Amino acid sequence: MNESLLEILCCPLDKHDLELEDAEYDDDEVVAGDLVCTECGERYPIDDGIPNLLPPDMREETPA
Amino acid sequence: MNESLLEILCCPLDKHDLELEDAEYDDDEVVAGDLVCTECGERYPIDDGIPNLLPPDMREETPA
Amino acid sequence: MSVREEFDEWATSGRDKGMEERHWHTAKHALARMPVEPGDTVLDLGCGSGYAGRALRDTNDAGRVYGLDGAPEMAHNAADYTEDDRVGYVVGDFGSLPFADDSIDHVWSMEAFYYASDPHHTLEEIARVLRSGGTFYCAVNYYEENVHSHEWQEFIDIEMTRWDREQYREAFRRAGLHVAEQDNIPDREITIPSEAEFPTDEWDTRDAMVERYREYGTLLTVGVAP
Amino acid sequence: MSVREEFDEWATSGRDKGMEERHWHTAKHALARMPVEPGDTVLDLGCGSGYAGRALRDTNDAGRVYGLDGAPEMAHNAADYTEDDRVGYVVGDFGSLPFADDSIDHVWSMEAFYYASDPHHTLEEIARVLRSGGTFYCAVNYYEENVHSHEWQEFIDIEMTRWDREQYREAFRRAGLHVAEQDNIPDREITIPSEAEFPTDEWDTRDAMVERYREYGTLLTVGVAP
Ligand SMILES: Nc1ncnc2c1ncn2[C@@H]1O[C@H](CSCC[C@H](N)C(=O)O)[C@@H](O)[C@H]1O
Ligand SMILES: Nc1ncnc2c1ncn2[C@@H]1O[C@H](CSCC[C@H](N)C(=O)O)[C@@H](O)[C@H]1O
Repeated sequence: MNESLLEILCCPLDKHDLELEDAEYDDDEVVAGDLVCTECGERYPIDDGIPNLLPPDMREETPA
Repeated sequence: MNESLLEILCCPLDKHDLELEDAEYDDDEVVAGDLVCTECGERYPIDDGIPNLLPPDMREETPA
Repeated sequence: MSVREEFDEWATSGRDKGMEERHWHTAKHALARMPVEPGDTVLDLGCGSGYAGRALRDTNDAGRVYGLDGAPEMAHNAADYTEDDRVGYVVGDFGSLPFADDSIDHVWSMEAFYYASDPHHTLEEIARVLRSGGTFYCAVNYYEENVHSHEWQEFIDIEMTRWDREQYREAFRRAGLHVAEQDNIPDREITIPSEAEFPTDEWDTRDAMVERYREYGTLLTVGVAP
Repeated sequence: MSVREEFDEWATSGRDKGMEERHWHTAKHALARMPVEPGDTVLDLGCGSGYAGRALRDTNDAGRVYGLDGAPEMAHNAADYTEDDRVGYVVGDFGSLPFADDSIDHVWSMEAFYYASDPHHTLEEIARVLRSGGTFYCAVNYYEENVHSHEWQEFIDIEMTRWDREQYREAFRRAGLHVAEQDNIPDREITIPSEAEFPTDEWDTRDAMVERYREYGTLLTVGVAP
């Protein structure tokens, strides 16, 4: 993902801002890391460059 | 014209309400009369059942 | 020449009906998109024969339909074509609409808007009379991209506004209308003669006629009052 | 079954591309109507292969285009189909959009909206993320009037919402969106075999297939944020 996406992304649960943590880059692209809600602290993983912003209870179905 | 039209018509110049004067009816239809602005007093004629709400300076071209 | 002089003559010579027939090819598709609900009040600007308003009465059960036209003969003809007492006609000018603020649910105009002497002001007037959420369906065949329409100005003494697609969108927004869609509606019904019959009186080439009708067709811009 | 389980399987078996090809027949006409200006941010809900957003980048010079999909494999496929760094994909659910209030200029969704588990809430979410004057273009082939689509529910374990035209308009308004237009966009491109070839595996009669595609086509409802 491109970091500009952070300008409009928010936590799907409480709609607060997200912060990028543990980012790994390939050129300008963020290919791995976590998006962390500044309010509730929920962590959303970036898999293969694509942020997974499913609400946590829907994400759990995901085989790790 | 049907009198219900008066609910939404207004003076084209100052947008104030119009009042129906000297009305002649054919059943429920107003076939002649004048629509008079409650603010500026301008009179708009109803010709053959159709109100002429052109601004007066455009109406003047009309042969009487 | 005034709108009245020009178009009264069209009305008395029967051109109102000729336009209705040709414009219907594309107008009906635009009318079918309008979100007119039963009971709504619809205004048709430059109504000509008044066919558009009558169609919305029939298909969408519009509550009241009013046609405004600057040419008294147009309005009188239109009134003669219907007995429906929920349809009414008014002689008036695009420059100063005789309707109260927020009194209209939807405004329709086909092949007429560009005759407004101050189109920006007319858009403001439309935005004024529309209630919040009401739409303005503005359909024109005369516009910049339709190069085949440019010469029409030569045949008429009223100055016509020739905007392109973008200018329509910008002007709508400047008047405070949101732009909801813009589309070219092709005329798939007009008969286009076979290649052998070209040039005709009106068309040098068949390709030009195909482009005019099947590709450019009618430009529709839809605005929504905030 | 979850959206993820159902549609990840579609993505890995290539159905994302199959849908793109078929949906394009009508989607392109709806996309062409969208008033997307250069620089605008567009969101594609249930993007599948992501073709719609990429088209708006190419034709309207949209500034940023984001596709959201509940199936990670769909989003990953979509990302693989483009190198454009102004196009991005997100895994997310229609029930809780991960976008800030007023952050999106226009929302597009083709053949996806009716999978929302609470469609009214999804409309509220769309109204929330749209800036004032932004549009929601909602295109569906599965809807009440299209009787030929009703059986689709049998083939999928996710509950599908089957509204009619009026229910779409009402639901949009309930969520605070103005309804700007509603239209059936015919699919004029799909090949309909000659009479002699019916019944086919999918169609009992040619008339039914003609009605499904040429008449009902895709139902488009356009909402505008006030
Ligand atoms: N400034 C103005 N104010 C009011 N009506 C006007 C006008 N300029 C032109 N018109 C009217 O607009 C109409 C244009 S012809 C189109 C008629 C009809 N809508 C149709 O589709 O066939 C004429 O009837 C003309 O009298
Ligand atoms: N609740 C939900 N949240 C997010 N995406 C969903 C969803 N329900 C279904 N989808 C996605 O919606 C898509 C429907 S298929 C349509 C794909 C694409 N718009 C096209 O026109 O071809 C699938 O990719 C599916 O994964």
